[in-house]
Amino acid sequence: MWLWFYKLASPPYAYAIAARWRPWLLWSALILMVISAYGGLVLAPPDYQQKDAFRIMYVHVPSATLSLSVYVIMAVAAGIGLIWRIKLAHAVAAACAPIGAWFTVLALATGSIWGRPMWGTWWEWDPRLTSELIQLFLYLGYMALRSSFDDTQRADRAGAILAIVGVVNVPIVKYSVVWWNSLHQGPSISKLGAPSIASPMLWPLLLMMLAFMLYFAAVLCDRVRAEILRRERNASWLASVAAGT
Amino acid sequence: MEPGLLQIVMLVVARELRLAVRHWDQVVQPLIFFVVVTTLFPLAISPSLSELRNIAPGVVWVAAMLASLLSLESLFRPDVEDGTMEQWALSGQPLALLLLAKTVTHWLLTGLPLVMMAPWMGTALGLPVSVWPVLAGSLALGTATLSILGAIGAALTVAVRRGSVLLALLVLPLEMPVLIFGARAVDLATHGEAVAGPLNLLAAMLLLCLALGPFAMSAAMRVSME
Amino acid sequence: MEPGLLQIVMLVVARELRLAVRHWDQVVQPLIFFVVVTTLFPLAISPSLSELRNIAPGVVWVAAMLASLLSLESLFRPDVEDGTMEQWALSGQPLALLLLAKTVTHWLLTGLPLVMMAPWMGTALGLPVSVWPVLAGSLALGTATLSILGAIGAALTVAVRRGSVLLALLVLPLEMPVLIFGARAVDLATHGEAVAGPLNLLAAMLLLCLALGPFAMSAAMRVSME
Amino acid sequence: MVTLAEVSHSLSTTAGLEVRGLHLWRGERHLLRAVSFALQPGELLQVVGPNGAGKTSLLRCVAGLIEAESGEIQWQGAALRTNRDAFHRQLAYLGHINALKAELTALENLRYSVGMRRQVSLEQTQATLARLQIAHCADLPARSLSAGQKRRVALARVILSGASLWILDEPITNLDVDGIACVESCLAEHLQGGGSILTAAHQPLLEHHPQSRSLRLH
Amino acid sequence: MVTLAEVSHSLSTTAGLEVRGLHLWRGERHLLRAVSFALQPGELLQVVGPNGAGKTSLLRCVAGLIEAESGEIQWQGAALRTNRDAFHRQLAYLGHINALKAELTALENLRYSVGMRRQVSLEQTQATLARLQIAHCADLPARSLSAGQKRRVALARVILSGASLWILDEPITNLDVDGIACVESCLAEHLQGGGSILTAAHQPLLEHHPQSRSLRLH
Ligand code: HEM
Ligand SMILES: Nc1ncnc2c1ncn2[C@@H]1O[C@H](COP(=O)(O)OP(=O)(O)OP(=O)(O)O)[C@@H](O)[C@H]1O
Ligand SMILES: Nc1ncnc2c1ncn2[C@@H]1O[C@H](COP(=O)(O)OP(=O)(O)OP(=O)(O)O)[C@@H](O)[C@H]1O
Ligand SMILES: [Mg+2]
Ligand SMILES: [Mg+2]
Repeated sequence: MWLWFYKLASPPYAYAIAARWRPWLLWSALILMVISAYGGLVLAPPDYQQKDAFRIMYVHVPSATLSLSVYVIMAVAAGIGLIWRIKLAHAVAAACAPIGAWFTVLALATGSIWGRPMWGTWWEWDPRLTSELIQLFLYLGYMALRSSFDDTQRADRAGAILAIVGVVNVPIVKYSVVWWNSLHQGPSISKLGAPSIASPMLWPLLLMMLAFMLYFAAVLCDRVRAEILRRERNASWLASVAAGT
Repeated sequence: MEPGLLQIVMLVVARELRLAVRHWDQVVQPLIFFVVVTTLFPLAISPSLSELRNIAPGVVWVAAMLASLLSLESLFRPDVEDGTMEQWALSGQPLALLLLAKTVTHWLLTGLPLVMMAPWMGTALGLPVSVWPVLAGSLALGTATLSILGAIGAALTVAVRRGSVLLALLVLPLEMPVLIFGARAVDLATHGEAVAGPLNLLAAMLLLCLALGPFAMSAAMRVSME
Repeated sequence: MEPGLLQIVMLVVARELRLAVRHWDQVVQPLIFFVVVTTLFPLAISPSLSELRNIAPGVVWVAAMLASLLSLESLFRPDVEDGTMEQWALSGQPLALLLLAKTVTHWLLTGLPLVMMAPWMGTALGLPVSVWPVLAGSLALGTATLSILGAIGAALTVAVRRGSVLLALLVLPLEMPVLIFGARAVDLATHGEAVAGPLNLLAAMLLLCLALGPFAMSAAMRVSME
Repeated sequence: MVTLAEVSHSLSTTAGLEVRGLHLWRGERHLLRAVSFALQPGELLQVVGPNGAGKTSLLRCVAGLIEAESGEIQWQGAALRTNRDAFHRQLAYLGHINALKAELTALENLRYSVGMRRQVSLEQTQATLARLQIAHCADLPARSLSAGQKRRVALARVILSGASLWILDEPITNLDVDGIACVESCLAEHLQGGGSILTAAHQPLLEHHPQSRSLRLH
Repeated sequence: MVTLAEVSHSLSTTAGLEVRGLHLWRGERHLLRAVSFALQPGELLQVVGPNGAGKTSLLRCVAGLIEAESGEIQWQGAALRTNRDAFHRQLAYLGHINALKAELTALENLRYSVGMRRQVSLEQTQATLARLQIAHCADLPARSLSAGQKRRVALARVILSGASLWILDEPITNLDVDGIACVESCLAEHLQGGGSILTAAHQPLLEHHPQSRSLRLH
């Protein structure tokens, strides 16, 4: 078990693995996306209240969910890197940040587009929305901190500390709708067992969620590869990889 | 012959006090900044007390937060630049403890006066006298939490030139919950409602920061010094 | 062979740009700080847009002012600490011109983006789209004035360790007129009234600062360096 | 004149430092390549080499301020990683910068920095300052000291610390001829008391001392 | 190898500096008491004295960075006070700190600091760096240079400045033996080209040069 772990954590191996998985992840993500888009945009009946406006949900909910879970992945990776001194984990954390920030931007943008017909404003200082905005600031802060060190190792460790401290915001975003009375939709699909959403609307959403995750994994593979390349640019194994291809 | 932990802490505190006496002006600066910022708002917004009263809790809290942030920027920087921090890291004493002692002394010197000043500023902005205890209490808990969060940020950014804006960027998002609950408590008190909820939350956040903050600080500091 | 004044100015500008490229993150930081501070207010005060709209001009202006102040704190400090400023003072070139060139570049890099960002933040706080030109225009004049005033303060306080709070203290009172007229202009525009008065005043203050500021800066800098 | 034996307290007798196969990269440069040495109590090891050879980096590595890519550092038989605090309690480090607070006087600077390690009386401190010929600077703020005087105060901190291992990076920078002689006598006394010293300098220190060796970096 | 004559441009021929009856107090101390000297083109004057004697203070005074209580400083026959800018345009000052921007590379540092005084080509700059044996550091950020390498970059600035009067405060701090020899040859060349040099150092510089004198402070 530990052996496998260390093997995975070695840059050459991870580099190869990421290269091998990437196309599979990417293609399955695209296929799922097409299916669920068809399901969501064509098959699902218009909502009795929201008409067709609800269909933006198929972008909004997955990107909002990922904006949070990517942060958790980033913090966990950073923690592993900090404690066990595994460079690959730091590379993963560094690769997560821009993707997570992008999902957050997407969630904010789709949310406010949705909010316009639903609540009559683009933006409202509601706890959920505000804490999601803070989430974006945390991503930006992480990236700004990293880029202000010119030494990758120090950037890794300083960033890791920030990522771990910042993880407290995730539960705040997640449960803000429960803790405060909020304009925003309460949890509707995550209620275990009894989702309060009609199944023709639900299955494309779940599929889309899966597609987004696969897409995230594919982009992560790409970015991790780029990170490894940048970090190991004068390692000998890379020269042999370059010579081989 | 080797000094105990308590003695070490006393030494750090004594050193901070000595430096503060030598530069008393720097100790009163956050306080004056706080006063100036709270007076900016009536100028920028509207001078009528009834309008001001509504925004007063928020203004006092934002001003306190910014004052704390500004003063924390240079909490560790001088020590790092002149090499003192390197000596601390090599002293064989727990760095987390040394940094915590420094932060707490800093709060006593700058945060506490601010807490005592706040009721007066609140009154000037139209808050009733009855909210004094809540205003001071929430600020006491809040600014202490802000100090620890700010110290973590300061330790992270101390190696970065022109770090003050980066510090604000890193720390402000983390501090928002403190701000929200602090202002909420004062607001509730203004309307005569129960304030135990937000105050308890503030206290819980302070305890959490006290327990985990020092380790984050010392880890960050070791990275910054490399 | 000796370089002309224009060449000297270009050299200073080129140097600043090079430093900015190397640390682009430090250039966007005031902008992000501005955004973060404006978002603090709705949290601390009240989330309803109708209430926010009344205080929005003041909030945007105060946030812009604080962002400018924070970024100015470290305008000269790095150069003084590493001895570059000493070399400038001994270069035989007019120090006032060098400092002005540095300040103007700094404004172009940090103030201008802030001016362009402000309308969006104003809208988020409920200001109508019709005030965009006035908001941006008043901030452009105002932040430029603030930069020069701030630079004078920065030059004065650069010799003092932990100078940021002292700087705020020195500069904020000087900056109050700018704040008052700037916020007034936006407020008038919100209610659809004529704004020429305060805008002209802002322009006049900027010209005054441009004319006299550089000499104050260089005099202050020579004192700080002794 | 005080003797150092009075000032520095009982030194542990097995103060061995051993460095094996240290590698360090800085940016693109492979700075230290398999550097190994051992330092016994009573010995002085002087790291020499041209500017940029990596002397400072080596010293900081050994002190634990930067982490080496690979290689092992042992102190009294145990890996440094596992007993860092104990090691630091026996270590006094002096870098290129002096670690003085400009606002505090020389005496105060010493009180707060030495106090972290052990208690020394005011007399001991003053005696050490006198020995380093800066007794008259005791109550001046460090800001107004000259470059050489600052360096001497920093050296006083090392002497007073009572550490058994001294790591000194160009200790005689900015010192005048008298000052150098005085520092050399302090170093010799520390060696005699069983302490060990790792230094970097461009000028040989204690050249003819029997226990003084040098390590050349390229 | 470039010769300095190529690098430093035509020097004015009446570069005389004259200091008369300089008095300076620092706090309670009467540091400089009636210091007087004259420095002709082609001459080197080395200020010597123990740590804290006031060498740095004297140099900063002459450079115009601090003001003396009384006494007169004349440059080319005119009081310094009245033609400060003209004087500064002919002066290159190197203090205890190097005035390098940590974020910029060595080359960039030189471009922006020398550019304030005159235009030098990239080749000239690189040649000077090569002459000071730090050609390989040209594109490293100053932050990652070693202490001695930083000092050399600062010296390159002085050489490239084309000034006729050099005021150098312990120029050879942190330099290795090669570095010192190299700096001495640069100084000798500057003197030969008619420049004048005022330095402070604890180690004699250009000891056997015919035009080298020294001034002792107590
Ligand atoms: C800028 C505005 C908005 C932001 C920042 C935002 C943000 C979020 C976030 C952070 C989540 C949580 C995802 C998770 O729990 O994993 C979420 C979920 C959701 N949002 Fe939004 N949202 C916005 C506007 C809207 C609007 C206008 C609607 C519809 C009226 C909406 C409907 C939903 C729904 C249905 C969910 C899924 C809830 C669940 O089942 O857990 N959102 N949004
Ligand atoms: N990021 C980096 N990229 C390339 N080289 C670097 C980097 N950081 C440091 N170096 C190199 O490492 C060396 C640092 O060496 P160090 O400071 O240990 O030298 P030193 O032997 O102490 O020299 P000195 O005698 O001048 O003090 C320098 O040659 C420097 O150029
Ligand atoms: N405010 C003050 N009060 C008392 N003495 C002062 C004050 N400021 C400076 N001094 C003294 O002035 C002297 C400064 O001298 P300076 O720095 O010129 O010395 P130096 O000859 O350059 O020495 P070094 O060789 O160490 O560089 C010191 O002796 C210092 O103690
Ligand atoms: Mg060195
Ligand atoms: Mg000196």
